[in-house]
Amino acid sequence: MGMNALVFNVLKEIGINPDRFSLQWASAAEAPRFVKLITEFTGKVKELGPLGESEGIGADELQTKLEKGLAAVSSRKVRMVFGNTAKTIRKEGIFTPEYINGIIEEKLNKAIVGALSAEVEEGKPAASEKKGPPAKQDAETKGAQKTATKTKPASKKPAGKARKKAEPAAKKKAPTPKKKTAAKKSPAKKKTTAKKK
Amino acid sequence: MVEAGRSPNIEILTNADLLSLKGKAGNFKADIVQRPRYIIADDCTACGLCTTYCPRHQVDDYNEGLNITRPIHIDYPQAVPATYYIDPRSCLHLTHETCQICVPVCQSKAIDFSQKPEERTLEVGAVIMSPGFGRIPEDTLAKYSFGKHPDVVTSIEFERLLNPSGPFTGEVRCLSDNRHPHKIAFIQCVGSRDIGCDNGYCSSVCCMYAIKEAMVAKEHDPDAEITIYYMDIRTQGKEFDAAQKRAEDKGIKFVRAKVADVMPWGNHLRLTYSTLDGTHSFKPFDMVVLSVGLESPPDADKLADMAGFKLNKYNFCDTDTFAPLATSKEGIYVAGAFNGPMDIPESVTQSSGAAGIASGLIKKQRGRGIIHKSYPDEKELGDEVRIGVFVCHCGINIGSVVDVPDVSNYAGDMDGVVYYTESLYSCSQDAQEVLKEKIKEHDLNRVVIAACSPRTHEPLFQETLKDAGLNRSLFEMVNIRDQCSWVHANEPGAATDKSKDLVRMAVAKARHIQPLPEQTVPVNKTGLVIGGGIGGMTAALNLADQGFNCSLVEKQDSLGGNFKTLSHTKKLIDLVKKNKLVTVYTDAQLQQTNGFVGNFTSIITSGKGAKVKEYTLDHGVIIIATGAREHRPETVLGNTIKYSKKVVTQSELAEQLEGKGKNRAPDSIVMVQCAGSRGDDLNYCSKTCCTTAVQNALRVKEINPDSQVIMLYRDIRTYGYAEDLYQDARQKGVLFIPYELNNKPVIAEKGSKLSVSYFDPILQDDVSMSPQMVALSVGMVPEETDTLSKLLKVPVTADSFFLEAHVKLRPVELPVDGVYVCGLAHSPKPINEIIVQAQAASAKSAMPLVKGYVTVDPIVSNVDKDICIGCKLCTSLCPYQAIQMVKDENNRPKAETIVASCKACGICASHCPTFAISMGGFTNEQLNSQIQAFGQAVMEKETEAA
Amino acid sequence: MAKATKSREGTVMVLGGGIAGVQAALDLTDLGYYVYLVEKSPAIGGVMAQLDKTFPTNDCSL
Amino acid sequence: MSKEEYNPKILGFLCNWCCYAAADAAGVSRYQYPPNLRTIRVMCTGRVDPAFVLRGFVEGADGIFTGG
Repeated sequence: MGMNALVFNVLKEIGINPDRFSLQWASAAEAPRFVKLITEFTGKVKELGPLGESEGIGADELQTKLEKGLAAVSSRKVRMVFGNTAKTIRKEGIFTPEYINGIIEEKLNKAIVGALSAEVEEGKPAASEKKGPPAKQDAETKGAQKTATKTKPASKKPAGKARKKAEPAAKKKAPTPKKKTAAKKSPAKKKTTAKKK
Repeated sequence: MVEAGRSPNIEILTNADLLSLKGKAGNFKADIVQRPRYIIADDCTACGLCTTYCPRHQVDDYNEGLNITRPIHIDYPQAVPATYYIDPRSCLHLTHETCQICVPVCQSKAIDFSQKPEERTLEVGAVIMSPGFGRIPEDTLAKYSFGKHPDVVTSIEFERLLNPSGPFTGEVRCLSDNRHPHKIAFIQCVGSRDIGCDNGYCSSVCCMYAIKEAMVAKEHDPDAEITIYYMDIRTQGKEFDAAQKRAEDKGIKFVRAKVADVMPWGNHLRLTYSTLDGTHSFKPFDMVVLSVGLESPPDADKLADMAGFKLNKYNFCDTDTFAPLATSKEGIYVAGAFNGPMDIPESVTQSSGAAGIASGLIKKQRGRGIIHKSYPDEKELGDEVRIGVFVCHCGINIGSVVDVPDVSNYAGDMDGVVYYTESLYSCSQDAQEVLKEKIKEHDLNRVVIAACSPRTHEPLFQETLKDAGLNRSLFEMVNIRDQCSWVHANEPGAATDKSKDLVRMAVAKARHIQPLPEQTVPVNKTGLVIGGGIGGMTAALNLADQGFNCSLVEKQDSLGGNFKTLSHTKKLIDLVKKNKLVTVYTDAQLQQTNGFVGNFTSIITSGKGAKVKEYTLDHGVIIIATGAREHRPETVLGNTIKYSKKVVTQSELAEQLEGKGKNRAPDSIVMVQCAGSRGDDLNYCSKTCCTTAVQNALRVKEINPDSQVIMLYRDIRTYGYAEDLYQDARQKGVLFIPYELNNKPVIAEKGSKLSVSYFDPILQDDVSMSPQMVALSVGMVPEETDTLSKLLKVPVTADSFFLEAHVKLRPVELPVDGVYVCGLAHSPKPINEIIVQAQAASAKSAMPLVKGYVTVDPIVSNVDKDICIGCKLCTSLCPYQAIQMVKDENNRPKAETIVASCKACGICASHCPTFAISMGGFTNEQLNSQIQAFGQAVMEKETEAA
Repeated sequence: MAKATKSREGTVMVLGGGIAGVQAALDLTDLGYYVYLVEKSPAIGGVMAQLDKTFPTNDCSL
Repeated sequence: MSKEEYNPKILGFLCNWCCYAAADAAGVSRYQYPPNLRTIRVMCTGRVDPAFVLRGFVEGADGIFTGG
């Protein structure tokens, strides 16, 4: 709920033209509408020109700004406020764009600006690329491995116990492939895959 | 076909003829003889070596004689069963005891000339007759000089020309001198609507397939000039008119004229025809396609007297309007074109219906003959990621735009890809065998298939993975057909680049795929039918016949729906009342439904005024049969309409004619077709108004023979056997006058007198008259589907009829599992088609009930307890209440998924502040790696462009 | 001479292996019955297998 | 790079039930549209995390289309 309002806000703060992000609806029976949406959006983006160019931001500055934006929306503080705002929107039951944009702007703007400026103190732009603090990152990847393998039948048994049993197998399997494949992957790009682990 | 090929419970007996069929319902004895294939089916590897060495030439019947093949061959590589056979009529050894070159040539020693015909007796509980249809005899085609000039072809021959596995590998060429035909003519109603060859019926499908073939031909050669000569364009099915409109927009010309003859004119052909305004025209064409109709199958008589059921006057199977799938012999049912000429969606619906009735008949024996399929146990995944990439040509659908070999090689040198290849049709049975082999051979533990849409073919490939011992989630499908080659047809370069990017993104995701266990959930073996008309009652009764009880919810105070007055409806009503398994709720309205296939709970209110009571029903499936009601447009063809005694709709006229009043049949009446339909107000054809109008016209003539009945029409769509009514009406003096949209009839009311004026194309003059009555053939609109579609979260089309999952493969199922539709709620149709759809819907809905459990797609959410901080955001945001808080070992609240009700939408995952929730098959890591792979595309693009 | 007739309860014979026969056979197995699909030509698929594409969706006919 | 050479890269998140199905239907009816879109299929737009959108821009998308 309001995800697009959050993204608009972040893009505006960074100085990227929010028109570059579009959230649309087309049902399975509305093929012509879908084609119209895609054609119009492609045309608009073509008019805007390459990312950063129309916004007059140099390549490097653009990259760090974008990464700061990514870190902002991944930081627990911003996401917590975003989750609560979504909860209030759902409770209020008013889903008009004006209302959603308004409440997101009001509640989240401070948090976003804070998160964006906060990057400067930490001073580790490369590290900050990682989604949230590194500890969380590793847990999250391992978590993704473990959780994926351990989905279990709907029995009410608390998850903790089952996980113990499944964990050893998962741990043995999960991390090794990660390291091997990632190491082999050597994309030329500046964005190292370090942030993956 | 592939599924039938590999199902352990279908024994395919090819080259088999029925010798005799005896016994009664529940216990038949069928003697069949299996003519020898002269090849041992299991040993044949379909390598094709024998065909290359065989010296004898033979006409290729599969390609309608347009091609030469050898006696030992296979019809087409994707045939099921995928084994070769020897045609005894032309094989040198079988006819002259010589040759046998193929025997030593065959590496797997599969050729065995000692095979003899085998007779077998099958003891079966029920029989379904689906022998299909026969071909129009060639002498009726002679008047279009078929056989005198090679470029006069039948539609099935033209179909072979279009097919990539056809004689010219998909290129349309004239058979006279191999040139590309520029001007092509289609002649409709060849061998149908033709008393000459006693095929008085209309074959219902030729208009649609002519339009399709014209469109495909236009795709092959965009500047081809194609003209279709027709008497009436009969595109009355759902979305068929839209297809016809698309053809017109693409430049295909439609000329209303009956072609007199086709004369060879050197290499060309000259068509002579006259249009309604009497002008004679001669037009040269490079190729003429005869849209041949459908005849009854050649062995219809033999089958009929062997099995003891009756045929109708056109030698098709004789059935009753209210029991359209039952032959005159109990226990023997009919499905498909043997019942009458029909299209594929109708045949598929009929076969599901016939299966349902047969299952009802012998439900005591259900499950006894079944072999349960067992899969090899899932092999333990090695540590190393070994991905196999299979890029599909899909005939020419992908291969003609995307450079498939290039994409395949490109995939080859990606990290983790240990095997890559292309295939002509990756969904065919032989390609599935190749897939299984390669998985074993290269020890693949992830498979990426670049072909068509996962929405239609993902289950097929996942089944093959399970057969090869791989968990079915270790699979990723790339759509390079519907969303690439088909939509970027004239930008092959860009389409190939796009395919490469999409494959790279899929491989990136594949590297992170994990096996996911499949969960099963028990099913509540009852049904809920919404709508108590003919459709609803038939569906409820059929479900009961198959042994399941169901509740029937009817909005009005009594059952019957639109056709209350019919005797059949009255019969159905007391059958429903007497049936113990069906509980009826009248004045009932569905308030709320939640749950999923196998486990729905619905709340309905029933009863009137003070006695309104609320019931909560638990059930496994839902059948929607809410029907439709008559559409009464305010304006018809631009004339404002005031309904009165003199200006009525066809149903009001029918009621009046059924009455007893002496002068109930008017002395003069004008009927206006497509009143408020086909773009006038509704933009679809309601399929039944023409037949009802002609029946009414005949009824008027019957009561008042010298009355003047004039019908103003755009296309008379009395398809199938209803054509006889149209024929009869014309003989009885009913005048049928076509009108065009650019010269519409004017209907006005001056004082008490009606006045109708129209342009008569034959007189080439305006005619105005003042009839005693005007009957408007109005369409029908669905009974408020919007509320129900919101309640059950099922989609509706632009015309607000329910949108079925797939018009051919799943015509009565809705995209939401466990919800089915039948009758007028799906689209306008006559009574017999409503009953067939109701029977099909109850058959399909019985399947989950028979199986007893439902497998839950393993793409549900799962929570990592370590990272979850118990903020409860997800539980408040989940639209399906499918996630709850539980205490972990040290009593801290943690989120946990309720697997059964989770719909895998992912809202919890995207709103979780700490990324603790991930979706099976769409984990954060998989999606991030896809986005990263997308990023690489940008880099390469810029360097090229810079 | 003839293979032993497998007398088996809960079976249905479908005569004709075109689109209607194949669909009926598939539905019958889902409803719990064993099916003998009797086809007079060497392969199932009937006329539909000869078609290039089928209306109204124009996707492939295999 | 002048304007015409510039070929924007658009990342698309399409919901399997609505927009992805509409894209399939567009293919069946052979509508043509520009080939710049690269699609990621998700079960619902609800799955699209703001982080995915920002990461898309970080990875160099010129435009991101999310279709529910």
